[in-house]
Amino acid sequence: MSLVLIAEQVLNGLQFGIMLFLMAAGLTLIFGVMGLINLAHGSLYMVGAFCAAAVAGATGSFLLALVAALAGAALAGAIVEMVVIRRLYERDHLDQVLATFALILIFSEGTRWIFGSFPLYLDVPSYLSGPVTLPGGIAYPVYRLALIVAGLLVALGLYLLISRTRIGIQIRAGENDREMIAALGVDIGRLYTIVFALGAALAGLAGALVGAIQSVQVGMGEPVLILAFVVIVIGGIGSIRGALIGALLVGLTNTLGGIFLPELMKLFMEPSAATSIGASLASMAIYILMAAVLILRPTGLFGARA
Amino acid sequence: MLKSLAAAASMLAILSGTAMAEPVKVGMITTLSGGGASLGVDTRDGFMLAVKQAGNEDLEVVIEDDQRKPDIAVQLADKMVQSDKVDVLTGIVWSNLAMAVVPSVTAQGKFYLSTNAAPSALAGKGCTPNYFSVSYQNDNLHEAAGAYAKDAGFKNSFILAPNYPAGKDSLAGFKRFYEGELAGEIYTKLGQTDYAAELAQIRASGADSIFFFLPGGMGISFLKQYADSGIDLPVVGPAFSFDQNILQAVGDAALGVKNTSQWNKDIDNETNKAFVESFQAEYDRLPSLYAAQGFDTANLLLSAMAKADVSDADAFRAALEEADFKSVRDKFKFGPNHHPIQDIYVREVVKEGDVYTNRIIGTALADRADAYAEECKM
Amino acid sequence: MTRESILNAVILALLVLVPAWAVLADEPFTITLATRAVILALAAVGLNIALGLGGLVSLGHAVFFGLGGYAMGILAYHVQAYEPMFEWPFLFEGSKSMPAIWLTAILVSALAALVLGLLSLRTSGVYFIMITLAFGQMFYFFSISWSAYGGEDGLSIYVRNGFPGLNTLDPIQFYGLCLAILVIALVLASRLRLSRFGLALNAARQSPKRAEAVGLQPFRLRLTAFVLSGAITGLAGALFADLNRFVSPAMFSWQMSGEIMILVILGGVGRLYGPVAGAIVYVLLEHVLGGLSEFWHIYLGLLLLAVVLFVRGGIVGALSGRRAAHG
Amino acid sequence: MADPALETRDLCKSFGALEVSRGISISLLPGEIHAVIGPNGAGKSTLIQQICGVTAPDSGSVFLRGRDVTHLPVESRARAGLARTFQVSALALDDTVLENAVVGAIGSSGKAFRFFAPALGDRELRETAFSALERVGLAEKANMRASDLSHGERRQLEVAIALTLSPKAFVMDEPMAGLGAEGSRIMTGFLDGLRREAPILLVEHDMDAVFALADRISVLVYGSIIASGTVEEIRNDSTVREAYLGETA
Repeated sequence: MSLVLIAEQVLNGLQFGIMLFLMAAGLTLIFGVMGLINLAHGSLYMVGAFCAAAVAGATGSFLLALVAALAGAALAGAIVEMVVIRRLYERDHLDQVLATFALILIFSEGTRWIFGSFPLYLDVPSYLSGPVTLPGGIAYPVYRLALIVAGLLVALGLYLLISRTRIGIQIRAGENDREMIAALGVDIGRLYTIVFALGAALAGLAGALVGAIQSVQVGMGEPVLILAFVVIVIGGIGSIRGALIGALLVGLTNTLGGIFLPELMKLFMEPSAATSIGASLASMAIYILMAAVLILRPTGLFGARA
Repeated sequence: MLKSLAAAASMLAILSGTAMAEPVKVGMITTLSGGGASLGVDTRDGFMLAVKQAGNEDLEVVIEDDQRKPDIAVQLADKMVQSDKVDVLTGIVWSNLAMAVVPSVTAQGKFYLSTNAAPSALAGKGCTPNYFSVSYQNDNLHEAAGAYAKDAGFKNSFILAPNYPAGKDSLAGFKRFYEGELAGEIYTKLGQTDYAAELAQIRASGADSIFFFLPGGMGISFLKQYADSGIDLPVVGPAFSFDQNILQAVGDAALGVKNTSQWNKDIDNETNKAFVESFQAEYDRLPSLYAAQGFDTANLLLSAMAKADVSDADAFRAALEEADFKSVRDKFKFGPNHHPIQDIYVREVVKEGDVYTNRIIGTALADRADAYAEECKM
Repeated sequence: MTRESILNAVILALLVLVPAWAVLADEPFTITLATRAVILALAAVGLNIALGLGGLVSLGHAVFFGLGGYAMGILAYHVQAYEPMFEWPFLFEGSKSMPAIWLTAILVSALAALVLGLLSLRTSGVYFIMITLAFGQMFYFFSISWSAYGGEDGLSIYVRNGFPGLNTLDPIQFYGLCLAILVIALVLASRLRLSRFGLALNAARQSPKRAEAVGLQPFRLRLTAFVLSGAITGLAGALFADLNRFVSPAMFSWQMSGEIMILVILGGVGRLYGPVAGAIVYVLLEHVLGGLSEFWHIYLGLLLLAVVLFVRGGIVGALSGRRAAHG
Repeated sequence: MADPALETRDLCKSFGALEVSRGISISLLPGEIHAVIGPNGAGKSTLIQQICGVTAPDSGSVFLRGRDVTHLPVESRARAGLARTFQVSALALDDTVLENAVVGAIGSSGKAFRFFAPALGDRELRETAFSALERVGLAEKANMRASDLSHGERRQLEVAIALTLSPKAFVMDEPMAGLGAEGSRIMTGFLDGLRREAPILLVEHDMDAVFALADRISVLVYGSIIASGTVEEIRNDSTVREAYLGETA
């Protein structure tokens, strides 16, 4: 296996990880500030992708589609927060799980009701399509490079938002002490709606970005949601930095495991059994990673509280 | 006119007590909600189109949604057998659901006509007299892809499929007729949506062609990412990833790809032309492979009803075996294991106006039965 | 007699009378539905021990349900296919006997619960929810790719397994068997909640600090509850597989975990008969709503939302009028 | 001098750069009430946590009746007779008063893993629980829900649960908090009698209660005991006045 191939796979792992980060950042933010576990986060990812596909279909503009994804998911998030979620903050996790599970059912079938059962079309814009040759002779799709860059920019923006702005101060205050932000005279209801909408927008953006190279269809959000959970568990709940590190770890483990485990197995057994067993092991790799992190650090790599 | 004739015929039948008066109740279990709903919806619409056109009032259809869950499918089958007292079941899209339902309903003396799923277990050792596959045997389209790869002179194919039984059958089917080397053989995760890693391997492998079987959303993702990767190799696959109901979501990425199918909308016969036209008129979209299979299944059933009473199982089975109906396919007959013997075509994805669709460019396998027929003892 | 115990009696009476009516009216499918409800109720009774009594929000109980299912599937498959399961250290051909299958299902799922519990109970709260969910996915993917036992296709067992002295192919006899197991599980669960262990677990749920300060070990209590809970859900899985004569990775899916949890919450968390009421209502909804619209999940979602937001304590809570859900 | 019921030797603990315990040595003799006072942030909570085993000290030891329990977990210390009451009431509010007390009895019995026989039907557990409830005057309310008790009664129930452990020493975290003048007076009288059961290490802000009850007082400031002695000695200690009482007086 050549170095070029390995380098390319590392890039792929990074790109996958960055997209997971967009999902996980929203989830972890929402948990950190409001203490809410949101299973419907995957639905917001789907909403973003569908908004983008619908707008791209109508206007032909990918940028407009991204804007629509951000706006649509944020709007859906804000509405859901105001109608349902805010009744759940004081409830235990169990009620939150059930209510957001119910939201998944409503979102999924509602989307199918509006858009039909067939997958929608969303494509990479022409200026980002095709491969580019990187130093070292790696031919790599421009769009995936753009995803990595976009994801890193969002991570940077999120960092600036939280460390430099007024909303950010309120968010940090909310993570540390919920009573305190009330004492500071912050409108908590509004802050919560904003944070939830922000998390939703991040998920929606991820949905749209990924939707362009995958399939925009009902149910696309849940597998990503579960991976995002794994990311958060590894990174530590409430920690944006943890979400970033966790996402990259999961992305790399998932991608490289899928390549190297079957190769590794070939050293021990005949090829077709090796590919099959290696693939089975690879599908479990991230969960084994999660278990290992848990044994060493039960609150995740950057988790402050249990 | 046709309908009133049928009504008159059935009146007559009731009065005279002839064989035609025997009503047949069909239970259709298919996927109408959740992720895979588009396939079930097409199956149902194709089937019901034929039922509507026939206007046979002796045929009653009960339709239920299996949500793509095996336990729900089993429960529905129990309900249809025990409560609705159906004579014939049909409609299941997925092999795993078929494996859950078919053995038990046929053991209870009911007929099962498969509109799609046809796992090898039901074609070989596990074949049963009351089970008929109207679509194909699961391996057929993969075999045809292998045959096409051989004919096209591919020497070093890279092949991939999800890591589940149908995926393994698929690669095995491809290799049955393909004669070149393999540049690589990969099993991906079921439900995987990102193929960057696999594409990198393909690029590095020095392959001269690609065969893939990735049904549903997986195929859409793969093709879009393939198109964007800059790899430029001939791609071939079974019809599932190029079917009418998902081609629009793949878009340009699919153009020019070769795929294998036992049906296409441009098969040149009267039945097929009428089917495509009436399907479009009725539902305002092009029919898919699943719609065509549903349509044929209903017509097969109607043809048997015209010949025998369903209560006389042996006679009804014989009538089904004759397959005396006008198929949308050019040739259709059953082999000894109740699976079709038919031509399997190579299609190419093209754009007609704004719509992506397929056209036939050749025949990959003529009069193909299946690899398991010899194992079937019945 | 409190309203809750009257309600419990009504639920039990329904479980006896409706199938009895179905036999007389020759409606075998009603019996099938009732059997499904009873088995799902058993799975939920299992979860309720972890969830209601222990406060462990496990979104991974499908692991045990699935393991129970596969215990049945694998044991029966080897007999059906005439392929001995192993020949060393002694020849073992598998089993088509329900008691042996049940025992295996209970042991295997208890063992899995022990291992998963040791890992995931190191955490609590949201971590625990996410981790159980993730481990569930791990089993799901493994079962899909493990082709020796059918992978995603699952395993079909053509003839229902046997129970000494009964004809399990007769729907009503199989139903009776399942109902008997459910009743036994309910009796055990009701004794459990009043036992030393139950009170201690209950205290550990409401106030772990306090439990430690009086010399209890919350971790061990929770782990034991998780194992008991997993074992019962595993047994339910084996019965479920026998009802369908089929087992597949779908039993491991996270939606399955969600469904079992819905049964508990719909019925009333921590209520003895909550899971039973929840299962009955859920199976009815599935049957009735499913027949009305192909978009019935929307209505199910709205209904669940309404239950969470407005009917605290679930069905049993709402009908019995008693507020607190525990004890 | 009698052996101390409870003793810490040179406990040190820091969180990062913050030293919260700087070599704390403190003892609790049979029959006495030893109060620990100090301003907020002095390290009182951390001291209690180290004594009870919630937090491990960086160095130093904890002895219960002469036995080194430094490396024992919370529950083992509890079973060895170290009874703790909480600052924020940690009762099972959904349960009855009796059930709360019985849980204490189950814990001290060390036999929690019995799954079938009803705990409330166990004569031994009931007797332990009732006798504890009687001693705090809650026996009549045994079947009430804990959530229906008044604030003061909940505190009494806390103590009752601690009593089921047949304690060798009590550690009480601000038992007067939130009680009001009348409640504090009753609680003071109650604790005064309780010292006959077992000595009490009392962490308390209410100075009236401390001066009324304590046999000895230790003053904790910035993680160090700056003074220790009888009520009179502490009242007259200039360092204490300067560091602590001066601020509150």
